[in-house]
Amino acid sequence: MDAQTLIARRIARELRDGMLVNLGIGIPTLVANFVPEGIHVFFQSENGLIGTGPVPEPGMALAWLTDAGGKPVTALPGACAFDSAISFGLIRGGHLDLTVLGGLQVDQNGRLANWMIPGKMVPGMGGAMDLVTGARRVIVAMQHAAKGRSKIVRECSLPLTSDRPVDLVVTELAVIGFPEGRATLLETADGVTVDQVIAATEAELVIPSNVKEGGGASTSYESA
Amino acid sequence: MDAQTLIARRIARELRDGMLVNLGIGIPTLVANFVPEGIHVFFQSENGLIGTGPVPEPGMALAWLTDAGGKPVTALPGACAFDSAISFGLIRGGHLDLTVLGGLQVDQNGRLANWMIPGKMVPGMGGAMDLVTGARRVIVAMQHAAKGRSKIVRECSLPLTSDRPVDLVVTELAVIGFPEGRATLLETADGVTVDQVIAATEAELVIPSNVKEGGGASTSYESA
Amino acid sequence: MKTISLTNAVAMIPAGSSLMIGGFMGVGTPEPLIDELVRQQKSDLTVIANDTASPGIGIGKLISARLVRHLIVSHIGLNPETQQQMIAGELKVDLVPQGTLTERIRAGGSGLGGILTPTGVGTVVEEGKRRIEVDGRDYLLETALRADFALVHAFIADYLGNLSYVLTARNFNPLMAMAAETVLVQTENIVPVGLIAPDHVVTPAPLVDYLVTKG
Amino acid sequence: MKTISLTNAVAMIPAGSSLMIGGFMGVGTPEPLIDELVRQQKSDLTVIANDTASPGIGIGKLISARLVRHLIVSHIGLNPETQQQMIAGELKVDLVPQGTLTERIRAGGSGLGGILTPTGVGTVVEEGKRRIEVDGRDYLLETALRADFALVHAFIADYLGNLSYVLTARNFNPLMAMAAETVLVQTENIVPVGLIAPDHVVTPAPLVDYLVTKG
Repeated sequence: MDAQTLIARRIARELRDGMLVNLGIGIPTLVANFVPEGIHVFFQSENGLIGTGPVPEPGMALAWLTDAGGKPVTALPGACAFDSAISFGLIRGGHLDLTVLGGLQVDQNGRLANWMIPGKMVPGMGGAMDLVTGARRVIVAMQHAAKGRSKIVRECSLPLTSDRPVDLVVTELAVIGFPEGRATLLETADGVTVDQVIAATEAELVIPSNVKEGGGASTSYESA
Repeated sequence: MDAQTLIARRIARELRDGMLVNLGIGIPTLVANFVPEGIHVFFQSENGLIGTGPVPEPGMALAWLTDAGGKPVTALPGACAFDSAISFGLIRGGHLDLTVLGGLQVDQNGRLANWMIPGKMVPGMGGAMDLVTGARRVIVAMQHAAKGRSKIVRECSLPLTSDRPVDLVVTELAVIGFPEGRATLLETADGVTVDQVIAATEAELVIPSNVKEGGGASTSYESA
Repeated sequence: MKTISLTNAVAMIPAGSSLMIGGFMGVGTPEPLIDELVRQQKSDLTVIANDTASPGIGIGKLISARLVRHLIVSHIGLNPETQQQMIAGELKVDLVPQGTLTERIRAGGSGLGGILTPTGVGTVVEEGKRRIEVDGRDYLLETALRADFALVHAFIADYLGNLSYVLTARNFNPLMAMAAETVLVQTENIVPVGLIAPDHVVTPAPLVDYLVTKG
Repeated sequence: MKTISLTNAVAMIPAGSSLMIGGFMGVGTPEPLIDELVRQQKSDLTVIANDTASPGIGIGKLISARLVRHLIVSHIGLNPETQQQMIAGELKVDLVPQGTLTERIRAGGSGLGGILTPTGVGTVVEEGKRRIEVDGRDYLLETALRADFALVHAFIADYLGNLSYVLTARNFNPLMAMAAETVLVQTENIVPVGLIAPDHVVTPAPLVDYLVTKG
């Protein structure tokens, strides 16, 4: 399994029946492919839809039914459409149970930077700042390192997305949470040791005695 | 013609094609009966409708199609319904061309009091404060005096509805405007002299040389 | 979607709760929920609504039953009992301009701390509030409102809980459906999923906690 | 309702105007109006929109034609030309969180001076803004936005100008239809009055200044 799929599958285990979930572009989008059987999750697309379905069959795309990247999607029975003010009212107002976003850096207190690299790449924050500030639970889906450098850092060198800490970071190596505001290793992926995660991480990691090593954890870390 | 009809007919001459208009309860409601022929006016009811039509025929009332007093109305073709936030977005946002409201007092600078008599009658302001603050043009429809006392006063003794002055006051005796912020007699009703209006008015009235005495004025005083 | 009986829906509302109740002069008020609040004698309520209708109608029934301790409304003119209880000091009434009330509820539902409105500047409504200047114009800072429960009336709901409203019964209902911890919906019709066109859904299903069934 | 030809609609927009333009990655953008802006070479524009789509699509065409001087948007990530012009200092870009942008436009259309949002507190977005505390939580004061013209896409309009939208082409369009001095609407279908049910109208006719006809 490639790193992206590994991450998406692990995050999908955090889904619960009835949740309203917003998935960012990239790895987060893949999470929708692994919804556990028997549960119904509402996926919101911030451009104005709840009930986003899979990519349409050839010839069935509608120009006015798209994801937040402008790509054609379908709508499931029970879908609903709304304007951008309602969409962000849902996001900012605490109605979103979960958002899954990509990340450039996460600091050891859980603060995310994911919207620009000054002087180099300035895509803009789009909905990211509202999502991180407003969602009940924020999970960052990202590879553990980029160009050999850990993305889980002591301090973000890039501009922050929000001063609200995220709840969980899921990489191909580990699941990291922030109980008491400090980066804490909760779980390592299949075949990955705690020492390997520590070696690959710039941030100082709290290692609890009950860390689940080697994957296979069946429970989620949803806050009570 | 009774005083109320007189007032309503005079105000109806201020209507223009395409206007969005909100009529308060009481005399203002009567204005809808005298829309000049050949023009289309959109009447807004702040409980969430544009395109309010007349009272339904017997047996045709719908419990969910009412005016702001909760009384059944009809809807004209092209009507639209909306929630209360949109309704007041229209009102506060300057989209309402005209509102016609009842009044308890108007001071000589044009400020209206129409929502409470402390210790005696406290209906609440409902939409009145937003209407007076937000509509492009505000006309007060009221009888010139109550219990023998002028309602056009030097200073309001009752709590103000807004610090924004109204544009026009229409009574059964006169039409009064507030150019340069001072109560100015623009027109007297049929059979009413300037001196009669002055005698019936507590506020100091500016009497321009071109005041239209005795009614019959065919133009409106819409601001340019 | 979770359905719940009328009896159980109201049983979950503790005395002393804050309730947002949809409706405008009783139109669009979830009347069965009101009747059941009276039957179960849920007292000491804080009610946020546009008005108190008139005696015998909608929220007017809660007033007559003296179940309300604190009222946040824009208008009580057509309910003399509300005015009497207020003047007698038995009922605390906060009168809020209607457009300000809509925005405060909307802010509460949308995660905003408040809004700046020109309405009320220079009137008694300004008392105790911050006046803030933006681009040379004065506004009042009006803060967000939320409640423990929203009692919402919808014309149609689907099995998931998507809601649509009818004509002037819409009013405050969709705003309140976003601004309370628990949203209870009484609806005239429940239809299978897919029968409300996505463009005609006004309140998305995830906002709704319970559809109240008859009996 | 006043109809206007595409040519005349764009002719009334002076160079240097501020435009709100509906759409999300080009979806729900009134493309014919964009094309005509390019044809008439209306330059020096301020554009308020969610994004600049990508080159060759929607607002991307205005960027490629270098007609935009100032951009107020939430996202430019899929249009490298926008980023190049910005980095080269040829185009002023204000990046605004998307939910803040929606509220600023809504405030402009609703007569509010601004809103208080938690989004952006403690980030670079806070620079130059007032931080206001309400009930112990910090918010940024974000002020209202208005424009000279709104360029709106609707799926259906009736002869009066009532509008309804379709699925994800709705996005910013109804908000912008309230927030500009002059509202120009390009629609896929114009139908007789009465064919859009009152509950399905999203933008009431009095907000619309012109329906743009083809050619």
